[in-house]
Amino acid sequence: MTTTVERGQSARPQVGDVAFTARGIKKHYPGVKALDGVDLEGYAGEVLAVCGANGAGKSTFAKLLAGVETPTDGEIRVAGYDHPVRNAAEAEQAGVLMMFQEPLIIDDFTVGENVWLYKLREGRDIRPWATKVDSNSHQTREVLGKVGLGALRTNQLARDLGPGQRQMLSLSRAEVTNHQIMILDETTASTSEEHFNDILDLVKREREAGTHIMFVSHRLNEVFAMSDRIAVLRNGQLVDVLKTSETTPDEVTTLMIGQALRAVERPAPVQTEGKQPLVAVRDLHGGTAAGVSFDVYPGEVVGLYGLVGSGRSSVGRTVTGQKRAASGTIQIRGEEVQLNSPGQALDKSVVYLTEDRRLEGFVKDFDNGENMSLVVLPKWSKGGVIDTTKEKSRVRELISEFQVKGGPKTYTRSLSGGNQQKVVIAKWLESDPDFVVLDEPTKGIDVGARANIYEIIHSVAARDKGVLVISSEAEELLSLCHRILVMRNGKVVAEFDPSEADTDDLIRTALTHQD
Amino acid sequence: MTATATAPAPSAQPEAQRSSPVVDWLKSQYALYILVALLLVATITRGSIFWGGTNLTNLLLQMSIIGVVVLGELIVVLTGGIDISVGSALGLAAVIAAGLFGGPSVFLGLVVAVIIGGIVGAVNGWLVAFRGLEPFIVTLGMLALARGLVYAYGNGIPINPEAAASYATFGQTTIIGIPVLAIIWLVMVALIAFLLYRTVWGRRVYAIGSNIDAARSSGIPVRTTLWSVYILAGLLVGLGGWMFLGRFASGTSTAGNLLELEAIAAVVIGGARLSGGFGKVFGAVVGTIIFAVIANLLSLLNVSTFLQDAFRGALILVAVTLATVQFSRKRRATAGK
Amino acid sequence: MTATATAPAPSAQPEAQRSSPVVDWLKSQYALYILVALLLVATITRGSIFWGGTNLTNLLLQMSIIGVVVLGELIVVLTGGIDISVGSALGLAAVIAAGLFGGPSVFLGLVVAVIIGGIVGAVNGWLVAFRGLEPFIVTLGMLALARGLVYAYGNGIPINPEAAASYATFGQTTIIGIPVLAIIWLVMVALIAFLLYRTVWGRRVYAIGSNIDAARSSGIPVRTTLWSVYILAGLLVGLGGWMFLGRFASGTSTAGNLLELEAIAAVVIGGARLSGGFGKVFGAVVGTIIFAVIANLLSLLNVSTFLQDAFRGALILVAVTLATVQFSRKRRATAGK
Amino acid sequence: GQIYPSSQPAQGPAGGVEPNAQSVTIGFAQQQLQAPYFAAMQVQAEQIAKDKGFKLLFQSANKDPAIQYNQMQAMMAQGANVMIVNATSVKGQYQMMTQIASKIPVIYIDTGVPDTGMTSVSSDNLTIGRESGKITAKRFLDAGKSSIKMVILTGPATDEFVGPNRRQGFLDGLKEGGLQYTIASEQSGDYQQDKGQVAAENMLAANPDTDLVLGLNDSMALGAYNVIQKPQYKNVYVAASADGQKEALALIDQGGCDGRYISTGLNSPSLAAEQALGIALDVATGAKKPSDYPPESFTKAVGIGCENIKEYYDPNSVF
Ligand SMILES: Nc1ncnc2c1ncn2[C@@H]1O[C@H](COP(=O)(O)OP(=O)(O)OP(=O)(O)O)[C@@H](O)[C@H]1O
Ligand SMILES: Nc1ncnc2c1ncn2[C@@H]1O[C@H](COP(=O)(O)OP(=O)(O)OP(=O)(O)O)[C@@H](O)[C@H]1O
Ligand SMILES: [Mg+2]
Ligand SMILES: [Mg+2]
Repeated sequence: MTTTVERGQSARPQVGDVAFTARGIKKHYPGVKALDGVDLEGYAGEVLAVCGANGAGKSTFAKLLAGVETPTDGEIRVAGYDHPVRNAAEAEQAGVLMMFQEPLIIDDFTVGENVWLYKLREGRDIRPWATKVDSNSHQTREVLGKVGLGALRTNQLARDLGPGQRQMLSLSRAEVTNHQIMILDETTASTSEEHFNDILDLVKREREAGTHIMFVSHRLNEVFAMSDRIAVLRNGQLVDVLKTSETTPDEVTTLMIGQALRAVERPAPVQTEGKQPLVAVRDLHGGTAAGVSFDVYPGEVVGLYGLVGSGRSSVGRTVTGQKRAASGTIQIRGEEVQLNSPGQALDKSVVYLTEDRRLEGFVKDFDNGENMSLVVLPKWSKGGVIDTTKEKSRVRELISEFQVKGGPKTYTRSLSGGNQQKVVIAKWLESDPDFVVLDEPTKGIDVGARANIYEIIHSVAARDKGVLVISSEAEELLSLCHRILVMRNGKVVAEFDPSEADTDDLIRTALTHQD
Repeated sequence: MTATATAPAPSAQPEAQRSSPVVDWLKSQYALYILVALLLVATITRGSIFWGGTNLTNLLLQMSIIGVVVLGELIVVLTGGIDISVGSALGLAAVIAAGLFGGPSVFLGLVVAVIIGGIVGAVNGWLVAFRGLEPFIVTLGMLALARGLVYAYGNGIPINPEAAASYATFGQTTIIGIPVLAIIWLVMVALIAFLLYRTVWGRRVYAIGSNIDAARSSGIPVRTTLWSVYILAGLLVGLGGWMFLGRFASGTSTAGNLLELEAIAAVVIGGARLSGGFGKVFGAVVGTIIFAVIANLLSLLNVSTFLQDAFRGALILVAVTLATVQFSRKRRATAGK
Repeated sequence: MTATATAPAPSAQPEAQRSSPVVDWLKSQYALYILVALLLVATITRGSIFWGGTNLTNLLLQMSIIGVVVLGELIVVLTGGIDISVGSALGLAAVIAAGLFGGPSVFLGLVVAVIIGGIVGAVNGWLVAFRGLEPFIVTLGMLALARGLVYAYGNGIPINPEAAASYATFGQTTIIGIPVLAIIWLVMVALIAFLLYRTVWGRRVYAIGSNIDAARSSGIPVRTTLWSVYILAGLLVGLGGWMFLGRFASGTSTAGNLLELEAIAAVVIGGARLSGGFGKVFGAVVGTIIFAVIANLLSLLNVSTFLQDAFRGALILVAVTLATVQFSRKRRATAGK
Repeated sequence: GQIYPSSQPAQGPAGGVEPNAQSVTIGFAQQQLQAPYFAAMQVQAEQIAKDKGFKLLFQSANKDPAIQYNQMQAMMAQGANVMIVNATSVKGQYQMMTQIASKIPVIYIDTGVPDTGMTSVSSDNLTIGRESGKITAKRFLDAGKSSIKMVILTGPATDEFVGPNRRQGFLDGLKEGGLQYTIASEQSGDYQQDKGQVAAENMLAANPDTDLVLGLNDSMALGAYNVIQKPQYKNVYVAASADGQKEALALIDQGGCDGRYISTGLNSPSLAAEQALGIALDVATGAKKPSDYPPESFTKAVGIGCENIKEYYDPNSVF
């Protein structure tokens, strides 16, 4: 750890000591039992993975441990701290650091200031001249470098960061604060392999220093790469706690969702020879995309792989009218189009599923029904008047089709992260687009539902539509796509046939620093 | 498509809804409690007069003009905007409707007033939606501009339309005991409720107010929708200006003065959020009634002019504080924030 | 590393995201352009009078009281709140400072005024921070309550302190040609800038305004900080009340009337965001000067009273529109929103 | 240093005596424009300025002494020789006006600040009210009523001087005329027609047996007149204690001696403006010295009722 140990040298727990004890934890929201009697211990110097389907209660448990929410019943004790943790301030004193699924970043602060946010905590007196100095220091850059944000300027506004960068930025606080428990709630959901290595390093350092790390993720390979034990939640109850070395991904999956996962079949190849491409992009510039050309044929699922910042989202946004292209042409079925706004793109049946759920994904004051119907509403109305019966019945169907844990009247913002993502996917696919760009579509979605989403994507393509999937998971693209493009520095640098490539090929191509 | 049985059965899920609708609704209706409390006070102190036919008619008349303006303010606030020019715009609509061509007919006045209101709204809306300016500063400019035009139009002297007598007659006409002006208000309430709750446009207004980025990236025509909101608000204000003529039969230069504060207050006390995306027509109506009843009651109680403002202020503070006591206590208990 | 042909190297990317700090700063200073344009107009039309010593002194005096209030408004707006009670609170502070114990001394008046302002701010802040009420409605209640107390305290009749003559002398004292009142304002500007930019408290204020959830979960004491903001704003307003006495030597019942609109307008035109988290002291000062210059200029140009409001409004609209033309054009080109 | 070193009133026009009317600049600081009375004064003043050829700087203060102070300073910066001020606050502007008057001769119109300035041309609100009150008393007595119940529409809470005088004058007039009265309620109508109408509605609802609604100006009384058109108020009458606004005079004229708008008092904006501007011009051109004037002079005070309405009603006047 780099810094400033503030809370004295109070005896750090030894590896193997109990770090926290949760007894009979219940958390009930109106109409939902998010947690229903969980007993769990964590030990110092271990990585405890928490697995479970979407809405199983993982984030809820993490929030209770971090003191952000108060349990309906039961008690959490943190070692070295006398009282049960009751609120965020107490948890902070007890040394609990939480990384939220939706990272809490102050948009109007610079990157550097966000690193040192903890210095604004309660109890610290008003020290003149104390605030500005740190945020641009050598130390700040070092800290940022450790979480893979070395290329950022410290005085850049946090507002301009992408979701992946936001996650890593909030993670940088782990480097500057002193804590006994660190909670990573899907911190890896929108990060690429590159950042995962930074996280691995961080976790390793923390663990050696005796920190208890709680790791929540839907990526089982990461869980197995990192954890010592795996706690499995299902419907708010603790199903089992397993030693990682003594179990297999299949067993965990079975515990999580009640049955084993079927392997996802790679899609049958589509015939593209001699056909007219559905979408033809030529020399596209915009955002970080710098001269991108590619075709998508009807019936095709094309993957777009690359590191964070390689320009994938810029491509996705620009070809769907979310952002205006600086230059380049886009043809749809051979006809050149100008997509200057999402509305225009929608008129041409071209849509973009955002990777930034927090900002652009759903309307926070809308319930699931309203969010799902937002795009297609004009189709469900006559003369501008909404056909409510149609809306209601179709929303119900969508909810079951996409396995959303929540009803039509539930506020989308109160859903678990994965379920929010399902609502957003449903919203877009319901508009029956000809060409759809899915940016990190399975972000935060559990393995069970993931298979379901894959099938939905395939069924879209099967109707002679085009799909472009942007993902940071090489494995996902390999099993999902007909073709994979790899981007680097704003350009497409390679194309792979999934049946002839493996994860390493993709990662290597994405990382290589020369052509 | 055939769901692939790996996940828990979806049919069990709708239970996970927000809490019972009735409780939820009651919780959010603290404006209603304030109103009930006020009516209780009115009944106890001046019951017979307050509930008398004359006073009820007066009350209805007193709230119908501001009521229409409040509706306009509501839709603007729903988008996350604010319109502080409503009072001046109402004055402008009233004065020009009274003075243009000499104000020969009530119907022509309606057309003129609504057009003037619509123009003011269109300018506000264009600057906000297409130029991306802060609504507060735009409508502040309009507040001064419109009021200035009112003064300039009549050199500060009231403008009496030729049809003053017809306006006066019209303004006090009742239909089955209910003043027409109040009926116009109620029709507008129904219209706005319909637009907001039952049309695509209404849904878009809420979406824009709640999360403008999500709205934009979902393909909603944000700018034109925003513009239409300000225009509609302007039309309502223009209508209010015409109703002003119906009620007072004269386009005074102070028409609508300081109305903006009361309109915003009614919207906010009715539960709408100033940052947008949340608020109900019902709440705005209750808010309108609250402020009308407060003013009426202070008059009926013959509270000294010197004390009226103090009473009004204290009443507002006590009411909003009391109304939230129980909820915030509950909130703290569960959330411990 | 060997960068590849056309694409910018990754290390160069962050540059592409935000332009140079100077350009950035200039871009955000459209208030400054408005001011420069106004000064140009003033110079062309009434140069000799406008830049005359008398008028500059008048101008400084005219903006110093509202200037202090604007600072209070600014910190409240930075938290995402709004305070529309500043005008009434200023009036209350002035009237009570003038009347309590007969207003025997200027210094006692300062203490009383500041305490009154602080109390008003503390009540507002408590309701906002600890009761979670909407700042608009709270300060609306306070607006009416404080103004009502002003009326009630003197039955609407101005209160002349015993030390009226000393107040008058004090108010027109100058130090090296600069009125003391203006010096007090400038000292407050420096103080608030220091607090906002150089202390933990200031950072907390910005953090809360920008993202209250993030602030809370980072362990920032949200409630007490919010409370302190409203109290500080109240103290500034109280100081403004005392300065009012220094300038007018009488606690009139209209003291501070409608000041809130101008204060908010100055803050907003100075570039602060009403939803909080963004805004600069420099901008607020420029905003203050803009409105003072507009009022002064309209007087100097002897624009007909009937047209003054219209001119002021049109000026505001034209200014903010023009100032953003280039930026919004640029923004649209790159962002395509 | 001090901006206003002296507290003695100026003894001659600011910037020295001007040779003729064409080179004179007169500042006119009006207190507000919200009531037609004040607006009419401006129209009149501008007319006179045009006729006589002097330069008129006219500003209106929205009832706020602070704004008025700024405006007066701006007028002085522009080289006004003499200042005509309709003060916003009788008591509250003492120090302010002492400062201003130390640099420029100040003539008050309508509302003055005692012990400051050189002279004041005002309507005698007490007398005007009394004259109107006497006419109203006579009407009720003629109709066989010797005692009435009345409600009053007052100005805003900030109305320290004019309103209370008009009110007192009117009540004195009723008493002098031999009419007993009880006041059932008093509410502010802000001197505005629409606010006056609403306040009258409320007071009449609470006191349906009222005989008379008194407005302290015609605007408010006109609002009340709208209310008493309702059938349930057919025995309610309206009177104003001052102004003589055209619309009110028209009603008195129309109704004759059975009309329900009984009386008002003459408070002529044009008379006052004429007189004040005359003094200002004389002082500025050196024809007279500030010390030649008495501290106070009054414009003509009469009550207007159905009997003398023909003398005062001019359908073509501005006010
Ligand atoms: N503030 C809230 N109000 C109402 N219900 C809530 C709230 N927060 C969470 N829930 C509900 O609690 C349940 C558990 O949510 P939680 O976020 O803990 O799930 P999770 O296991 O983290 O899922 P995911 O993998 O999708 O992130 C969900 O059904 C969710 O809808
Ligand atoms: N056409 C465009 N014009 C302007 N800005 C754009 C355009 N397209 C994208 N952007 C913005 O440029 C920024 C690029 O950010 P970043 O480099 O993090 O993403 P990326 O490289 O495109 O995506 P990824 O990390 O998914 O590969 C984003 O904030 C995006 O909103
Ligand atoms: Mg979660
Ligand atoms: Mg991306």
